Amino acid sequence: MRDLGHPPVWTGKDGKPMSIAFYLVAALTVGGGLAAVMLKNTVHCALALTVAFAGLALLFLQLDAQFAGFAQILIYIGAVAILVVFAILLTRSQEAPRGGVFSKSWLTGLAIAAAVFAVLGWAVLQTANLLPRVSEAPVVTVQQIGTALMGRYVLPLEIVALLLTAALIGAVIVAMHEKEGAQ
Amino acid sequence: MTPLAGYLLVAALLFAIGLAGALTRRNAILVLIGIELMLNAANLNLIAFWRYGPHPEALTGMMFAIFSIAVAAAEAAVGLGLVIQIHRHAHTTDLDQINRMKG
Amino acid sequence: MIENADQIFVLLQAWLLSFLPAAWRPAAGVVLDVVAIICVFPALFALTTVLERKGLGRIQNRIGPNRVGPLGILQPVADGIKSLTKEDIVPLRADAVLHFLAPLVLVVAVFMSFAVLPMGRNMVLVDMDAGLLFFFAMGASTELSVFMAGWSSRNKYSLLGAMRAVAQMISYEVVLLMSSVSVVMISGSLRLTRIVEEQNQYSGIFPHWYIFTPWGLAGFLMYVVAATAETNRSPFDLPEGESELVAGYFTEYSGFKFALFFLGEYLGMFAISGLGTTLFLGGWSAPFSFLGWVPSWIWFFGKLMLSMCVFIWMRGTLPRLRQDQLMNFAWKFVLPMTLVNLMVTALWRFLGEGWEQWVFCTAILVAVYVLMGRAEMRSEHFGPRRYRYAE
Amino acid sequence: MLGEGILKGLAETAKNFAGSFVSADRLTTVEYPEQRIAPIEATRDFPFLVYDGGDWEAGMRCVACQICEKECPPKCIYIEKSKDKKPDALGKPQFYPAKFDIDISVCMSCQICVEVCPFEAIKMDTEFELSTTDRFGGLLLDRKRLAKSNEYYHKVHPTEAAEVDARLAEEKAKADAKAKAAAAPKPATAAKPAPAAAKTPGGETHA
Repeated sequence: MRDLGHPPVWTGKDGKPMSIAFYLVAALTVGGGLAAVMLKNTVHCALALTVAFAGLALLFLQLDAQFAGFAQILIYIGAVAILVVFAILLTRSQEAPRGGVFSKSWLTGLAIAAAVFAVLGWAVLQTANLLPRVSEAPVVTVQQIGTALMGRYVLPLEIVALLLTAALIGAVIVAMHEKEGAQ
Repeated sequence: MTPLAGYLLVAALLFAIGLAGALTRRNAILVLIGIELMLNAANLNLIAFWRYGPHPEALTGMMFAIFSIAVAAAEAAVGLGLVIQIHRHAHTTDLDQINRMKG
Repeated sequence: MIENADQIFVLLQAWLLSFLPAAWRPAAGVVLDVVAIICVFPALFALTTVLERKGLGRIQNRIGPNRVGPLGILQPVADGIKSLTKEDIVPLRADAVLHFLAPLVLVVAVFMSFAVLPMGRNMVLVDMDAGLLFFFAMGASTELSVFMAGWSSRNKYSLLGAMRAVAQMISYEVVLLMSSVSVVMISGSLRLTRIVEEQNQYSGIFPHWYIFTPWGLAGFLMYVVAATAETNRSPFDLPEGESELVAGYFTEYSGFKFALFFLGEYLGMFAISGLGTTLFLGGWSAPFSFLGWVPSWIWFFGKLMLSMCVFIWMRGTLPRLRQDQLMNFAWKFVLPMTLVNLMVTALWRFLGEGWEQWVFCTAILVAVYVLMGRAEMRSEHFGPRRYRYAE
Repeated sequence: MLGEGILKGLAETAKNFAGSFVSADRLTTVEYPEQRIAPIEATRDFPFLVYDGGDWEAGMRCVACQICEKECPPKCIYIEKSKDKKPDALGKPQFYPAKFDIDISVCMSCQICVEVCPFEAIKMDTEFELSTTDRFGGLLLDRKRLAKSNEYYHKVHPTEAAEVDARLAEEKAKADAKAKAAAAPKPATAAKPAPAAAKTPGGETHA
């Protein structure tokens, strides 16, 4: 076959095909994200959000970031999604309100989002040739991550720990039901 | 399209979707969902750059992503706590109705 | 011969794969492993249901099922046929898609967690570097299926049961993780095969299982509590408390979907017992050095079934907790205990070999347990409930 | 100490479990259709109609007074009174039930019918194997299926039946004495009061 100068769309320029798996997972993620912001029923939105999170975790795994992928599932699907669902049920906002689910200024919002995507996509496609193409899969053990967390990144780790504690206490205080007439 | 560009495009798309959700939805919880999506898109960018960057063994991008996951979890907890408190106060989570500073 | 018995399944797999062209072997090997897991654990599930019903019967001075087959051992077959032939009812206003997906998500997530459990020497599907994290990630996904089941049924009992279940699972997952972290601190790895290897050493005839250390015993006890709560077993079976909520989140399920929930619940018990075995009871290693000739998988599955028996025993003994007791127990007693246990584990690590580590660690743990237990039992949130108006 | 109670409980159930294999008195269950435990005298589930003598239709104690039908809380008794009269055990002519049905799928075994019956005609049974493939007809018992002999009553509830018999015998003796007293002074009019006496209970029932 004649060399066309540019490979088919579904292959990378290094000739290494962007795997089918990537397209599938990307479609899953984007579809989940779209459903999460577009569905009428709020609980469906939250569940679609977990699909998007799961897709992202799979993308992380494709990128050889095992630890981050599993952490993503554990934290986002196991905790954040459940938290969102709890909040939806506690605020009784699962049914669509009468005035529609989108705000009055939805057109502006959509335009802004489209503009942002256009700029980002343009930037990525413009610089696509400059981006690194090949790189061998890095071997990252959990031990290395632990050593890095306790060595080079110990200060951020401590700050995050403090932040999480503060957030925990803050969330409890904010959401705590003050009892009427409590002494 | 290089693999990295593919991941970056997915991240950009996800970010735009999250932004659109945060800007157009009326329910406060849905706005939080949009923000979570945006944070996750950023995470995907970080991991993709780490994977295809020059020094993956330095773990910089990965560490950023892990910290960002932790911070996002805290953000979700506080944000949802606030939403519940607002609902208790105003009996609605519709952001178009909660438009005054004065309760 | 003995080595062959130990590795019989590995050899069997290699023999089966030798019929295939070399290019197919890795994929076919994975398929074989998956098929093995999908066959073995449901079979064990069937066995456990008989054990449970007969064991509970004996505990309550009854005989238990004894009609289907000799001594009633074919009871699960009858149960299976019954649930397969029952009508699959979906409530009219239920969310049909989620109602259908919920049991599938549960069973798939639970099956996935078996992938990292080492079930014998060289017998692990994926020897992942972050195996423990993977296990917990899959465990976290089951909560979502519980919520989906409860919410999609459009039934207040289902929803209440699901909310209870999710709240309970989230609370006790923290405990489960924290008590496992102490093992990770000592073994220095999240890789489950490595954790087993660390314990597969002997001084004299006694093994180095983590349960035989003060912090390991404390961690194991808390792990058992958290595992019982995580799998919604009695005494933590509030989510499906029959006296209050009909059947909790699977009230509106019937036929095969109900059977799937049942299967998922028991598979969850197997998975969590398997992890507990791996973390604290030495996985597939023999309890005494002179028993090393017994095939490793016999030890693993033996320990697994033993822990199932403990689950059944606890179910036959303990009454159900109340929701506030459950939550207070998790957050005010077990979680602080796990934090103390983490400190003690660190102390154990830094004190090094010698009698000091035993004395100090035991003393701290016992003192904290006794003091905290006393204080909590006296406190208003923990002891018997006082009613403001009823008395 | 915290956890002591749990250990005690576990020990207790373990004792039960192990004990059920060694001692028979820990396993009180019997294999029901093959083995049966001896019936307990106080057992009672659904009502039946008692008759005296050998013929169920002739010896039926029930006089179709319909008190039980009126008192039955779930209204599961259905009685049709006969047009004619037959002599009862005491020799008095009485109405008898032309139709007496009890729907035991409705019956709640409250025993109120037994307590209100002035004629000791309805009693509680111990028969419990009543399952049937016909859920409407099979559980609606007619008077033929309800009728059971006094001997059967003696068999299932001996003490109670003995008391009932004693009471009936006493009544019969009283009635005999009365009849004798009535017969002795005016033997000539012996035939006359009999129809009058027979009319009175009928009139009472109607009232």
